[in-house]
Amino acid sequence: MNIPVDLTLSLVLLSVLFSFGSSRLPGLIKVIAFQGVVVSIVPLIIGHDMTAGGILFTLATLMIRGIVIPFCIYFAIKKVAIRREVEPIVGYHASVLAGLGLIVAAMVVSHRFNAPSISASVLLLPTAIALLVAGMFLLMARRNAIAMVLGYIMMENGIYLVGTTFSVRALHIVEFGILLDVLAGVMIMAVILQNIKQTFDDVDTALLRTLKE
Amino acid sequence: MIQSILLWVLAMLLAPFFSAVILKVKAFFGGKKGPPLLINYYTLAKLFKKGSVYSTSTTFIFKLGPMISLGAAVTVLLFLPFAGQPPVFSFRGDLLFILYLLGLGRFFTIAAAMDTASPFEGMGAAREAYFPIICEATLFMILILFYVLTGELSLAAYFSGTQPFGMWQMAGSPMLFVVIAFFIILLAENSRVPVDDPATHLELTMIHEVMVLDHSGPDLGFIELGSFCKLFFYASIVARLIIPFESGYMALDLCLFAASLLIVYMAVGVMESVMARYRMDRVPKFLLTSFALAFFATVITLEFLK
Amino acid sequence: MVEFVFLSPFVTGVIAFFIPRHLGRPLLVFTGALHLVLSVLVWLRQPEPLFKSYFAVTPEGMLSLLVISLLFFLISIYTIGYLKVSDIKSEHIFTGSMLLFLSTMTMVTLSDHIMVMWIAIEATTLASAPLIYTHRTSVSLEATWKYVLICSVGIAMALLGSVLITISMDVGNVDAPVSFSALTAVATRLDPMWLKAGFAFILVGYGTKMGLAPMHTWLPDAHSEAPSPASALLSGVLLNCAYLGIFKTNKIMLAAGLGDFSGLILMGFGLISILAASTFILKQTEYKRLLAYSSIENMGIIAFGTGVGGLGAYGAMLCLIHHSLIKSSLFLTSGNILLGYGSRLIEKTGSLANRMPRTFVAFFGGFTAISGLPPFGIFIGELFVILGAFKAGHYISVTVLVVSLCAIFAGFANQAMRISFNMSEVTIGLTEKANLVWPQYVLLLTSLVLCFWIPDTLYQTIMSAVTSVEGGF
Amino acid sequence: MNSFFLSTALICFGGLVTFLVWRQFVLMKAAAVSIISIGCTIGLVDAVVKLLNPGSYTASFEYLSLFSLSFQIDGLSAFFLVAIYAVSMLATIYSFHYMNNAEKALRSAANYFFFSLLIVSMALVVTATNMISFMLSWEIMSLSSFFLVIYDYESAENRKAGYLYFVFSHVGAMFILAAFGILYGYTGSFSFSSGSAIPDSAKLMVLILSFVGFGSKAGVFPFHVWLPHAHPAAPSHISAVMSGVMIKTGIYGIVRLYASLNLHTPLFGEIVLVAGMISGILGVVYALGQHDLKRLLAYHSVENIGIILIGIGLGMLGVSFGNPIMAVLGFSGGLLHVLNHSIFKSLLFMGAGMVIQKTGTRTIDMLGGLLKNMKITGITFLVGSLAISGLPPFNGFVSEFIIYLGGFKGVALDKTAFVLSILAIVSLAIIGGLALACFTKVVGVVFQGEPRSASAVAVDEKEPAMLVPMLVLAGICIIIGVFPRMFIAMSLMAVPVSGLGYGRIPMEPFIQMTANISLAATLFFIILLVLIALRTVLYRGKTIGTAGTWGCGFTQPTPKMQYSGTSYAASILEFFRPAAPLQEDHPAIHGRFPQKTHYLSHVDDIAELHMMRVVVNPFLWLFDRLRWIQHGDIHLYIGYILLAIVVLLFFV
Repeated sequence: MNIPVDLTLSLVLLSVLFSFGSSRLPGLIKVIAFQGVVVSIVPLIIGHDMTAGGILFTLATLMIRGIVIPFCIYFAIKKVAIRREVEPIVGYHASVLAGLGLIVAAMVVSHRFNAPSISASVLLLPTAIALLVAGMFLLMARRNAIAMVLGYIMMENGIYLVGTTFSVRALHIVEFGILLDVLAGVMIMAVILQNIKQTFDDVDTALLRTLKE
Repeated sequence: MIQSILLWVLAMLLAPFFSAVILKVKAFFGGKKGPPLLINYYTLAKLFKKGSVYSTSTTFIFKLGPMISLGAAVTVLLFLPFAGQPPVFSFRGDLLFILYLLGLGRFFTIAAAMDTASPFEGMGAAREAYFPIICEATLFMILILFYVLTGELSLAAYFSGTQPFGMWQMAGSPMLFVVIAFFIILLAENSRVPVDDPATHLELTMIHEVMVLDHSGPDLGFIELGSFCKLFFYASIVARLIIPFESGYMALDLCLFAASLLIVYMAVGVMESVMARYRMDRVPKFLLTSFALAFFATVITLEFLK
Repeated sequence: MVEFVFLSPFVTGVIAFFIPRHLGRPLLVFTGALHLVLSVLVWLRQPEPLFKSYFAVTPEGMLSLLVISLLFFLISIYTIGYLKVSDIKSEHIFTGSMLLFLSTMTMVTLSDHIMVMWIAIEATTLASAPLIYTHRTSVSLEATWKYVLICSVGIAMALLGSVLITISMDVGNVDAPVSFSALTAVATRLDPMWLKAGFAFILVGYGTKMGLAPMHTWLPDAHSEAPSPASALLSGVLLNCAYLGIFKTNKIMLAAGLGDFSGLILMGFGLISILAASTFILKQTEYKRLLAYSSIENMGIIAFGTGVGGLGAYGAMLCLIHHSLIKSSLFLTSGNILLGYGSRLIEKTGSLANRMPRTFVAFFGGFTAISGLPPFGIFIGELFVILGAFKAGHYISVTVLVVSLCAIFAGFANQAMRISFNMSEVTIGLTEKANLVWPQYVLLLTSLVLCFWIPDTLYQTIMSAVTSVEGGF
Repeated sequence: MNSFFLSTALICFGGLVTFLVWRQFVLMKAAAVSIISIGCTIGLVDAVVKLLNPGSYTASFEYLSLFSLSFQIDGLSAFFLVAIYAVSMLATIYSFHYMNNAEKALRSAANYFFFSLLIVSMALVVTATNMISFMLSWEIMSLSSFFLVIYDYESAENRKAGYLYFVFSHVGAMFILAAFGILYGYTGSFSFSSGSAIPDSAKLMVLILSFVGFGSKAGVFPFHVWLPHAHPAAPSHISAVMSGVMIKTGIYGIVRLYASLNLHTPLFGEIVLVAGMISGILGVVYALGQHDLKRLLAYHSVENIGIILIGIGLGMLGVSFGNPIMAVLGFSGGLLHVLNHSIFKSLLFMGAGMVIQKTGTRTIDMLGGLLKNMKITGITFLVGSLAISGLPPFNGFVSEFIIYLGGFKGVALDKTAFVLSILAIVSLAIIGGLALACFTKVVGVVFQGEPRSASAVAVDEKEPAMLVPMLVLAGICIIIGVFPRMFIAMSLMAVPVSGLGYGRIPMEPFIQMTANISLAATLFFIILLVLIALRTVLYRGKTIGTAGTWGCGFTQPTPKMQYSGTSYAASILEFFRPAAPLQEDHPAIHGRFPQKTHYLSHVDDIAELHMMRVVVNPFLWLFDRLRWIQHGDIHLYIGYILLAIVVLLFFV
């Protein structure tokens, strides 16, 4: 039992609920930024014996996740002045309820797996799963392209959590990989977003349904 | 052998005479005197004396037709045992050869008819091509029965010596069906009433006669002779079936055979006198009855034998 | 010095972004040639990689690498002619991304570390995204968006899967480098449940990239919108790279004795893909989408064969090689048709046979080849897959396979004959220059030759790759 | 084997060389024709030699350094090789004058290339002894013949024909492949020979699957749908080869697999027999209903395949009931009919090709009176018609005679077998009668009477390269019909390998039989000669007049008044209406001054009808519904991924 870890993880879970509830892009971005920061803290406090380089690396990750990416997205919005709604497919209350159910489900599911001995907290696996599925939920339930990108980031957070806390092997390369993924991925997506905005003068993905059988 | 050949020649010579019997019978029923019994010989002689007129539409097939139909009929007679005497030739499966040879004759009769570009002859040809199909099925049904009875596939095996009687003994009553079926085929194949009326004058209603409208002179003579021989062939088979007995003495057998032939021809004559010709679309049903009879006979007999 | 093989196109790619077009095109061909030479050298010499823990020379990787560099060389030749006649706004981006794409794919074939492999595959997505958006139309934008998002999500799954495999090491208390080769060696001691979970995630992740149904959804859009050389690369080699990831993971599974589990899943996804492809091919209206779905079908066959194992695995390997050759040639040909008729719709085309005879030969040859008719290689591959499936006794699944193959053939033949023979009065806007048809001919000929005669070294490589997944005759 | 491979190589070369010289049209034709026919001749001689001194000749090549492509020539293969090479050679010669469109030089070159490919692949199919080499040559055969079928792709119906054929042959190949798969699954070896060890149920499965596959190539009802479309589409020498020999490779496959599996349960024999009867009767019935000359001939291929299957089926019954004589009669009759049919059917197609080339129409009711200007074509066609109607003294009769004997042997067997034998005999009889009706129609309407349209008036025949093959084939028809001994011997050479399980067959009874047939035929000829002599005597010095046909009182006859082929067949079709639904379009005449009217009729092929309605359309409908999954909404696409994960995790 590890109080600080549980505390941070519950914060993460809370952020999930907030993200489901937030109807405005800026708010959503803030939530995701907060989530990124918190998630990046976890490896530091979970009590692996870490090298200085490791700590440095983790801090860098924290910077990027918590500050760089959210800000660049924020400015992307500012620049192209996108409407602020996340244009939900599933309504906010329903989403929040879904979030709650999702967390519970994650709890239940996580018991099926024999979590490895080194996992310091019982909340770790459920949180990871919750983040993963929540990210996918955002991807599926929000029409606004930026909201979808944010959902993608949330998903990556979940994976990051798993990758950095469960396994001591190949820690840095995992972090590096995820980092590159998020960075490059988000950059590319941002570029595409701008193009979408220019072409359709909106980022409502309902407009992107012409290619079909 | 010599004897068989002599019988063969005799058969060819006598075929026209027997056909005349039919005319006599019809005349009798009509209360007329009727033509002399040698009328067919006179006709043939007259035809052979004449020349011919050919349609401009015709080709060599038109001339070939009569010869092949006659040739087929004559060849067929080679395999037929008269009065229980062995035929000139016989081999295992000669019946198949005979049936298909008659088919060849039919092919050329039809071809010759189509050669004239006449709508009426085409009509007759279509009928000539249609009806015998069912007859063949019937014949093969009967053939199967005979094969089961005797285990042989040649006319000689069926109709020479005491064989026909043996078949009666083995099969019994079903043979009656066979006789009737065969008689029906005889009527159909030789274009007699009720399938066809050789004496009618309306081309639309003819089958065989309309096909030979354009033939004249010796060609027509060949055709006539051929049809006599064909009729003789079927008639003698039926004759052997209805009177299957034979005494050891050849002369006696010949008389018996002639008598039975007369009976058959008279039966044909009576048929023609008392019945009217069927409407064309009724004919297939008539022929199918013969097939049904033959099939019935075969099945029953096989049940006996099993 | 293995790394040089993917570093060199990386460098030239970066350069290509900043040089004018008249230099960019020769650079493309030059890099292709260089890459071909290098990879053949690597194949024959088998040199040691610099970072042994990250990279390795494996038979399956070598096969893919050879295919990649041969294809890229021919495609680059075609691209010269293609760029001359088609109007592409920012050509330097196109060329640059082509080269980066090449380098990332090469990296995939060489990587041995799980994470490196994953990074490389993710990199291919990012490098190829600009290619799809080359034409700058709204639909191409949509295609790109779908491609990037769906593939990223899928790849994220693969990442999770890789992480789970490392977890399985911890649970099993295995101490080994996190590389495929090392893991295969110690596979039996890995924790089976986490391993299975890892395989599941990796299959879905890389399967998304490979175009297995139901994760294939991005594929037809991307292939139909990308310019033909790019589609040829995507379909010809990118899918193979994704398959490589699955293949290597499957190796671990087999070594761990979980072959039945992985085989079952592979066969299942294979069948679903083939069925899905058949549904879409039967009434297809665009020929490039048709080809895309046919790729899905072939990926399905390959996955199926790998799952069957034995003779099936051998057939799958043959299918993999020949599909790359033939499908890329078909996509190049479709480029000619698009330039000639100016429309992606099948009913706008027609009478290819006498309007563009050389293209027709390439197109119809490719069609016969892709639908598994001799004398081209896929025939023998499919033959072995089906016979192998019978040998393994999967009667029902092989029935489904055969039925859907027939349906696919019926649909594809219908469209191909329409394009080739139906009368049409369209004026053709393209003169069939040599470099617009010869690459296709060379590809088809390669497949034809490989159907009857495989050089011994290549044969050894194939067999060692196949036997590593317990395949073979 | 060397001479065999030499001939194949030569033929391939002949096909390839056309691409070098296609700009000189005549030179190209001459080169191709000469080389290919030489190759065929070598192959023919080789095959005859191998057939007459039995023993098996094998050759095997390493393939992909792991497998082997092996070929073998035994009696059966040699017998089929004879047919293949003979017909192909004559067809090649025929094509020299038939392919006369110099504008399509390149296409003709391609045609020759694929033609040579077809010949070679057929030869390889009948010699292949393991699955890989068989499937390889089989698929190449289908592919090359497909390209030959769509030679005239300008017309939509030819494209449809090509498509149908393509799909059918591919599906058929898949069935064959499935059969092989089961075989391989049990034996684990690619060669056919090891098949006899597997359980009977598996054997039956293999045989039935392969029967569907091979049947779809051979044109067995109801898998014949492609055939009446493809044969009219192809150029006539191609139709001659396809109908003459290519579809026989299906028969070969059936016999070969049956032989190598030696299954002794009667069920398969019964299946084959029944299929034979159905295709025989329905084939000729549909043929009667056709207006297109080549379509008619195509349906006759269905009929003759039926006759062949009847023979083979009787043979199989004989094997499974341990009646060797019946088995030998059935198999040898069927195989001999394979040879005979390949001869007279190619002859008929060549004749049809000549007619079509001269008149430019395939519609029977537009023709007429061709015999006057096309003597040789007409006479050879007549010979072919007599032969295909199975009339003595022509070759068709001989094989049917043997099959009949086999059938009569079967009558002595027990329950099911004897019923089937009786049915076989009767249906053979019916088929014979119908065939006669059909060909009297063809000969009578096409070659006799008066021209029914302008296109049939000014015709001639001057091309020796087209006439000579027809004469040769007609000659062979008569030779086999009168002196069948050698040819029956050939078919007997082919029989022993077909798994009858006992050694040499006593030749004596067969020699006796052939002697009888020859005797009877000669008798008939002698009598005919006598009659001809008699006729000439009777006509000596008589006046021979000519006049118009007597119109039975009608004085202004026109060619339009002739009996048309349609009306000729109408009454027979009426008899078979349920099996061959007749579609008619004939607005009734009314009013005192009736308007111009017309009459259209065509016979539906129930197999085609139901294949569309029962199989294809539901399939298409279902797949159309499934297309929804590609709806373009990215959110659900991501949902698919999640779904896949969740489902998979249940398996973990």
